[in-house]
Amino acid sequence: MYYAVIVATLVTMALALLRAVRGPTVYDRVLAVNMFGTKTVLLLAALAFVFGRPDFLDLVLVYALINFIGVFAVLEFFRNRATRAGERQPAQHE
Amino acid sequence: MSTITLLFSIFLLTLLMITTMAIVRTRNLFVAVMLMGIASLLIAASFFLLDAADVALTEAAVGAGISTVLFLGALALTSERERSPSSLPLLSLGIVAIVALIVIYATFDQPPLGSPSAPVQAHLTPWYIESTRELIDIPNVVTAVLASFRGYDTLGEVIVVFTAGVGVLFLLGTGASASAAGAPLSEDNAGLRHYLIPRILGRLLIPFILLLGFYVQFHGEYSPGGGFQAGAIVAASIILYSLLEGEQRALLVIPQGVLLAMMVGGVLLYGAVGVAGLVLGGNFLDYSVLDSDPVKGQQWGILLIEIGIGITVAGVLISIFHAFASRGAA
Amino acid sequence: MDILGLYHYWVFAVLLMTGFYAIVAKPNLIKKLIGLSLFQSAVFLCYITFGKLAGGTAPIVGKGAELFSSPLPQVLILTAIVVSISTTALGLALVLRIKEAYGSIEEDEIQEQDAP
Amino acid sequence: MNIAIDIASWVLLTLGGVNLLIGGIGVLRMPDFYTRMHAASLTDSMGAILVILGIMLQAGLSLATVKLGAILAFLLLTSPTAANALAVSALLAGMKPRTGDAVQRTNHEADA
Repeated sequence: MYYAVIVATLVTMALALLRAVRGPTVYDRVLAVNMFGTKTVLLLAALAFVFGRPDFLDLVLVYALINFIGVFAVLEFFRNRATRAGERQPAQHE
Repeated sequence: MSTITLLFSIFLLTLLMITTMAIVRTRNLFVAVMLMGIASLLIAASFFLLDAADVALTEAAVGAGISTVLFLGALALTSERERSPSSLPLLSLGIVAIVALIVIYATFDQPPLGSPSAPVQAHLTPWYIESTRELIDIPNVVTAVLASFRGYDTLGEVIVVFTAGVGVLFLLGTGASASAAGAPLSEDNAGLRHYLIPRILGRLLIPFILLLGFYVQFHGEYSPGGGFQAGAIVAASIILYSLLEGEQRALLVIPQGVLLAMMVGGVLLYGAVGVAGLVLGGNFLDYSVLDSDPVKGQQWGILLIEIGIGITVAGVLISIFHAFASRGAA
Repeated sequence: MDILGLYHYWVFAVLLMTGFYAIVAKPNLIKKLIGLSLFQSAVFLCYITFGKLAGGTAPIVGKGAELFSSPLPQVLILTAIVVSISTTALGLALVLRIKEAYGSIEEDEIQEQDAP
Repeated sequence: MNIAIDIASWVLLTLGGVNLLIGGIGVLRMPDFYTRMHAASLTDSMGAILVILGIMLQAGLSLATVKLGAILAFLLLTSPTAANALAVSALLAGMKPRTGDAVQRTNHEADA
């Protein structure tokens, strides 16, 4: 019963990976990573039940809770760059 | 492993192969770091399929929370693009291809995947599983081997982590030097303060991440988990806090002095448990003498050294993050 | 069946060598570190695959499980992952200092500056 | 009773899988970044709800169900937040959403 979901997740992962490799902008790649994270959560949750070891859901909890930190780091990265560019040439910012 | 899970595993590994080739091909380092995030997720899923739940948990905690943040911190201080093209690409490709073919040729002598007659399965594995049941009596054999049977080895690994942390601090300076004592908090340009949605949601989730870290730490004898994973998860929550509220506030919550004390204290706690074994008449890192009941003593020893590992790993990872972030601010 | 199992090792060989290519051929120091961590990941996966036992499950003794994969490679790799992130951070710190001293993270440009 | 639960979770899991696939195709086929993000984040949430509810039905009343509930709650909190943070950072770097007449306008500019 879980196999349908697992196969769907794997195919979606492949599609997201294609988007990550093709780009074209860096944001598309961040988006693909983020999507990949959610897919991994669902894949591992289903696999834990396929293996009959539901106590392994701890791993899935870790991903569900901390996978978004990377995206925040990306936001901070671009904010930092925008502030620096603004300091260098403030006229352009307006 | 049934055929169908084998097929899943092969599919994931193929995706992983494509990802790594894309990582090496791209000249944009930011893209390479993002693809590393995907590779980490694929690796964790593969670990899970290969029955290594503990290892998958470690890869999840390190790969999702910390590795991306560190690489982005380094990219912010250097540059995003590779300037020079590959040197001697054809020669390198040729050498690499030849070595790959030799390695592939060597795999034909491997016992088939999952074969019970493989050397690793023949003697050690049954012994570890039996002795864990008999001598230590905790469900998670990985934790038992990590903390008790191979306690020396793990002590060495913790010291390597500690040394790497000290090395980073020597190279980059501690975060404390950038925000000298008494300096006013710069409120306007700190972290993601002005982004309301990330800030509120992030602050809401930090307690849960910390709670999960403690759960992984203290439940590590019964389910996947332990000091290494817990340290990484706790470090991830503090990193999230300093992304949201800015470097200086995070250093107010856990000052650099406390972080240094954590780095040293964890290693010392580990060593002290070992010495306590000596004092009580056993061998170094022999926990059986810690309690009148040897099995209880083993459990106490494992609990204590896992706490030591967790404290050191959390201290080292947070210090490394602060060292990188304060370079960026200065 | 055997070929399907061996495919795992082939993928690891390719991963190993992709990482190695980044280390030898790319002049950018951060790219070299990325290659290094890919190389490490290939070794980690290879070790874990050695420990896999057909029909086994993760070595956490619980109800209904009798066969277990080997815990030993898992212990080695578990610690190695945390060590690997710490050493990668050390490498990145070195790269930052090189950038401050030479103003570049490209190997060829750095060597040009060092040439007398 | 058991069969009813099985059928219900079959339906939920299949719908969830279809949702995920639609999201994947959307991410691949949509024309610009913001529409791609729309496809990804909406189907992510819906797919997660359906799949995890389906698994919960199978798990019954146990600790696993509680953990699954927590996973679902955290996913529903973090995934849209991450999408928001990503959109903000794209806007910050000066990326404009493509609007209806964008194609025409670029054609004009090319002519001029």
